Amino acid sequence: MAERTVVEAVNDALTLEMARDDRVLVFGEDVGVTGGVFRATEGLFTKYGKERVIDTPLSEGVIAGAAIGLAIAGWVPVAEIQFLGFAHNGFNQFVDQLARVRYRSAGRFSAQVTVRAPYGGGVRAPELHSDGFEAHFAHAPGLKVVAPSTPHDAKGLLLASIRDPDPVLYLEPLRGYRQVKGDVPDGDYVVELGKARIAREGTDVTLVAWSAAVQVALQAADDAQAQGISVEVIDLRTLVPLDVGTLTSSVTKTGRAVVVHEAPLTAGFGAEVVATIQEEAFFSLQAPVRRVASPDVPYPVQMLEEQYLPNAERVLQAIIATTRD
Amino acid sequence: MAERTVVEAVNDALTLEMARDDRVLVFGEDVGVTGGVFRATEGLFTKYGKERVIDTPLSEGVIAGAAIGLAIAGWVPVAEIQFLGFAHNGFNQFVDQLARVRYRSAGRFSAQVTVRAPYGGGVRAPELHSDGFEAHFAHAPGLKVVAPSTPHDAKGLLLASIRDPDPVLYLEPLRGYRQVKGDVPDGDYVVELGKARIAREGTDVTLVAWSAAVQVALQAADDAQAQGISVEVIDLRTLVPLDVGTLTSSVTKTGRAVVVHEAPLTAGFGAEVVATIQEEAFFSLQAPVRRVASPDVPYPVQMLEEQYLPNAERVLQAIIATTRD
Amino acid sequence: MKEAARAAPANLDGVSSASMPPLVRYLDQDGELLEDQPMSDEMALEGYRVMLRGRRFDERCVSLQRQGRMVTLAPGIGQEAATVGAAMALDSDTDWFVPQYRELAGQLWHGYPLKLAFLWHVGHPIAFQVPGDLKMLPFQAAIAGQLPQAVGLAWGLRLKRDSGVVLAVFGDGGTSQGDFHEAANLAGVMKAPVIFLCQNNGWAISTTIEQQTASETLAQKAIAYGFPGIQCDGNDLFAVYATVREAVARARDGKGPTLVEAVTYRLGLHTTADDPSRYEPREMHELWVDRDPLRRMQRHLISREIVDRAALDRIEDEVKEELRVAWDEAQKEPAPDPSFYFAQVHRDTSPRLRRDLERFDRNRRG
Amino acid sequence: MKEAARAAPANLDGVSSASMPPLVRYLDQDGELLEDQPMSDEMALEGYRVMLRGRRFDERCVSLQRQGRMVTLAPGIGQEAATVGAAMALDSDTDWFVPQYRELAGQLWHGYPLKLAFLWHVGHPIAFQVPGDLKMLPFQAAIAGQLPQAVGLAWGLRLKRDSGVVLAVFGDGGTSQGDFHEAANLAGVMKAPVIFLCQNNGWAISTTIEQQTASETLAQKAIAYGFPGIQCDGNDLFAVYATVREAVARARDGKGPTLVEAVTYRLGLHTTADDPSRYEPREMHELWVDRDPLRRMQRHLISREIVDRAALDRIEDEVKEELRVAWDEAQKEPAPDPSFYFAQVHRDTSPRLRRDLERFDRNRRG
Ligand SMILES: Cc1ncc(C[n+]2csc(CCOP(=O)(O)OP(=O)(O)O)c2C)c(N)n1
Ligand SMILES: Cc1ncc(C[n+]2csc(CCOP(=O)(O)OP(=O)(O)O)c2C)c(N)n1
Ligand SMILES: [Mg+2]
Ligand SMILES: [Mg+2]
Repeated sequence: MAERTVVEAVNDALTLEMARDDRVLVFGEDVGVTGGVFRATEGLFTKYGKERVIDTPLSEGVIAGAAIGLAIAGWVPVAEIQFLGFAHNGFNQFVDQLARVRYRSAGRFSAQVTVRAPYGGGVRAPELHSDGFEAHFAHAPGLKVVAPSTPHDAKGLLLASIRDPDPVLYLEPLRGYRQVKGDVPDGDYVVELGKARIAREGTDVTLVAWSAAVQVALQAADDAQAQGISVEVIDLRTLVPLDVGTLTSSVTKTGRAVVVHEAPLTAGFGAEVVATIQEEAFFSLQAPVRRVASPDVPYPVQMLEEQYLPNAERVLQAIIATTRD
Repeated sequence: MAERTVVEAVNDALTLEMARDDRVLVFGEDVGVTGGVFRATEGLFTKYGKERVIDTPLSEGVIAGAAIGLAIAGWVPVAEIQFLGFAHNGFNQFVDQLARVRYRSAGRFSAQVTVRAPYGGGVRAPELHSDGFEAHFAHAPGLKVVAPSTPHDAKGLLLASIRDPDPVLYLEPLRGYRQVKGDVPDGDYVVELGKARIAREGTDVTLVAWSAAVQVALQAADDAQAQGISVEVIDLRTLVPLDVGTLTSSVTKTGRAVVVHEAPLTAGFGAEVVATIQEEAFFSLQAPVRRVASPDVPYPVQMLEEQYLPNAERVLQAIIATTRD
Repeated sequence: MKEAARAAPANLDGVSSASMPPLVRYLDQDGELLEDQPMSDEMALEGYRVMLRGRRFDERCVSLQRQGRMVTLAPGIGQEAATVGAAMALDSDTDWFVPQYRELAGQLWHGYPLKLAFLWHVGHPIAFQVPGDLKMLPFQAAIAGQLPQAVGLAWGLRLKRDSGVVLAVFGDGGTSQGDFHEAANLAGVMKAPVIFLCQNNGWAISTTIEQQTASETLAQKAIAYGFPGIQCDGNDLFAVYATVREAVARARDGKGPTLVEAVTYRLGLHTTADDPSRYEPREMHELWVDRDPLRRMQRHLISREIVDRAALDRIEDEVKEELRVAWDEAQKEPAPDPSFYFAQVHRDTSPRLRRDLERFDRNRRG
Repeated sequence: MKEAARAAPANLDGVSSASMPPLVRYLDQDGELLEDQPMSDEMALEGYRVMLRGRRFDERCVSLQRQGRMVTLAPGIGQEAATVGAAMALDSDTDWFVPQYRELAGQLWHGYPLKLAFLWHVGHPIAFQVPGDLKMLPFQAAIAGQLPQAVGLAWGLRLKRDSGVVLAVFGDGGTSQGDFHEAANLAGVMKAPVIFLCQNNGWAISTTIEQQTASETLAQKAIAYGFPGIQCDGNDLFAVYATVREAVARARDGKGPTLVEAVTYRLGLHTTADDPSRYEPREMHELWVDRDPLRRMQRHLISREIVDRAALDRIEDEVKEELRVAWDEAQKEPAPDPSFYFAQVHRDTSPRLRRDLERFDRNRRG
């Protein structure tokens, strides 16, 4: 057990799994000698060599597409997309091909592929580098979408993702990469896909978040506590498949819910969470489920970034409002 | 006034607008001499010539991307994507570029661009040709998304889309292309973007649909009527911006709602509709808003197609269930 | 960087150009052999038989489609030499065939069964389940979508020190897609053992090759990726075979990819939903009818006395019978159950899908 | 289709190849002129001044960034000749400059103001609002994302019988993207008046050109699109200028696009978030320090007696002063209001956005 950052936990999982399973290949833009622009793949090139740790040409589509072929050849690809926003450049390979290998081949082939991508804002990156469009990938049957918020889960979920027989998009919280620290067991462990985590127990309001927004949610929960409101924070950890049970039992208990995410409001993944909650726990609900999200504006340049992203204050306002309904 | 199909109405609008505004260019795969694989652009090449009606190379990305440049040069591009599913191939040009021209240039440039795309299933097309991922484009700030269901609206909304100063993705219901007929005024008229239509009035349940699913909804409403349930059918017509007012007043009246769409359930646009309804009309709601959608399975090949798509029977079941809650 | 001084040329037209080998051709239009036959007579005859099988299959399916018994389909009529010739250059024990949707004849050579081919065209999902351990990916509807996968597969084989190579087939229209470019570029860098077989059939639906690209040949596009490109007469079984054979040898040798442009022509419809009379010049069609690869092979087989007319007729009958049997069998295949597909989204069905599947089952029961 | 018979070559290695013009170069590394100077002395001096302005700007910004006063930025140090030389070949009244993010020096020549350049690097949105009627698109962070737009713009100008041409700048890494391919292919078909200026600076972050593509030169990629490709010494202002001038003439003449590969080197960091010492061989860096385009120009200006050392020093001082003034002004620019951006999603703000904007305003007020 050691204290680690999220990016260290990712590196830990990759190092471990490459040693354990020599079918694992790591590739993407700048993952080799330089160890990735965020150092997530640091040390792998030296340890596992140029056949297993490969710098690719600058093309997100072929990174995702080639992963399919590599998997069919018997490898276990763990590809990196440098920033999630650029996965749009190969979106067809993700949604129409990678997600459907098993389905399109009616079961003959499958794609044990993990695509890792850091995402989200708050790190003063240039335009398009901060985009958080997880919802685009959540609406792609066949693709699992995982989005841890803590170092512990980052490692355990990455190991689970790599070992999952089907394709997983594994999202890393850019804002939490070095900021969020926590205890990470040294050895091998997995965190099961499709299981949410109660990040904080509470009784009055359920607050749902994932990835970097979990920290914002926890902060808001603290602030609410100070005002006498007990908030239960659910860290979804996996968006697809969604842990409907955990959501339902929490909302059944609290009767109120708020969902927070960084992506723009309209058709964001928060809508799915809201729709699901009201489907499953309608008669427990005392108030509408509120969404705290970014406005329907593209991610702005740096000087406007702070005002754009949901912050603890906005979440707190939503929590208070929901208790007053 | 003449009775027309949806595809004829589209053709009518294009013919009219190319005559009215000589900045309008029509381009895409096979839109020229052959008049489009569905004949939506039939006759335009002969009338307006090879400079204004252009067959492009087989590339969805450059169709969307070049449209931006053409607009900046002063033209009014009306591009065709042969089947919406293939817009994934140039998804970055849609979401990251086309949608953001005004925003990225902080107001210096804008993109008066319309991209037309037939979409949806039920016509026994090969894989990927029937995909209905409107939600991917609805989650792209800057892009408007229009999805008419009737010939009348198809013409009026297309004219409004072409004249809108900002980019519009205009979705054409493949299933309704030739099946749905209706009166279409001969001359010029627009149907305002962002306004839903009450396709049928009712008092017990609000049924929300768009594009080809509107026909399914109307059928189900008929069937419900036979069982004594009065259903109000809302044809959204425009997904983005969403007509929140019409949704809210209908649900305030009925207290119950069902949303139906062809796309897979998870993170489909139905989730946004549900989230919005419960945000705006929670205290009027007597029952959870139900979604009738395709399962989280890629669009299947032809022999499984019928069982996949939501049909009137499934919608009726949902209507009945919602009245029993 | 070349170190010599050099002023900018006063006129850039044509300053750079492709130096390309001439079009490979063994048979002239009349089936006269111009070079040594690159395969045995038996093999030539067997190739002919599979070409014929593909042709008659497509004809049969177009007619069944017209009767409403099949879904929209894309016949490969006129392109049989291109796809069969290429498939013949593979070793089906080690090598992979990665199709688009218009190379069924070649796939038949590689081992794809006729019965499944029929089931494909009635929209049965089992057709996508490449059977047994046949080294083939499923049909692909997204133009060029299969190419990144083919390159990944080839790269993966090379990494495993597997001797297999990959044949990836696509059309002239496919060269305009980013997927083609990105795949070819990666293949060059990785020296992936892949043969890109571009069937230049003159059309992408109604779009001509001149509207598709300003490149004089499609083969020369390989220059952008640092590997060889070569054109062959796609209506000449021997030319395609001999060219692809060299490309296969090169790939197996660790020297990387080759782009082979098979110059052919779509003698049939784009698909059964298409009406070429709207855009195809009559003369062009007729010109290519004269170049029919099947007729060319027949003339060759006869003139070389590999077979006589009676034998050709016998082969016709045999193929007809095979098709009859396969179609009969295909019709006996039970309709797919929806659960077939629900079960194949993930290995472990998600709770939401299980719920949907139960609803389906309930609906079905009553 | 060439009609001659021809057997498949026994060995495909190198059967097809690019025939490319030699690298264009006017100045040797010591600033010795090898060809006639392709521009007046005044223009040469002015070009030098703008190169210097770009260099000193970047140096200043890297240092401000280190002090935490700027956001992550990508300096163009070492590449000033490539971008300024290309910009000099344009007529800024009619021609468009379409940047990626590493060609500020060229943009300064074209008319982009220094003050906005500073504001760009503090993350102010106004920097993306290309001022007045300056013919320039905004900076682009998505690699090659601007190229389809540049081609559409060029196509649009041609259709309007406008005499303007478009210079689209991108990097070696950009050639691997589908967007580059699809844009170049369309440009070829449409004979769009566009010059693709590829700054081959040896690196895409840490990725070498050999890892990027197996193509021997990037210029030869033009062969895939049916238009000329040519390499020039990107550290030689005259070579870039003369080459792009020909490409501009060709485009203006209705003959279509040209791909110009400017062979240069990134002497600085990829961005201020990058640490080249992790991957860049020391010797390689030193080799290119010797080829510094700025020093080469200084030597030329002195040796040709266009200016003396004192004049060069004076220019240094002038540039320093310009930068000081511009930075002062930039700092005076008010911070942007969030409404600035809300208002620019659509011309007519949607109800949902109006609601969000009101919330923002409320939050701000109290
Ligand atoms: C990415 C994509 N865009 C558009 C289509 C629609 N479409 C189907 S076939 C076709 C033409 C393909 O032409 P080509 O690549 O030459 O192959 P061919 O049909 O001639 O064999 C088009 C545009 C598609 N299937 N995929
Ligand atoms: C589509 C896309 N993918 C990935 C990135 C991340 N990224 C930023 S710069 C860069 C390297 C670009 O190299 P090159 O095109 O040679 O331009 P240079 O930076 O050398 O000027 C990468 C991979 C991006 N900005 N866009
Ligand atoms: Mg073709
Ligand atoms: Mg570079």
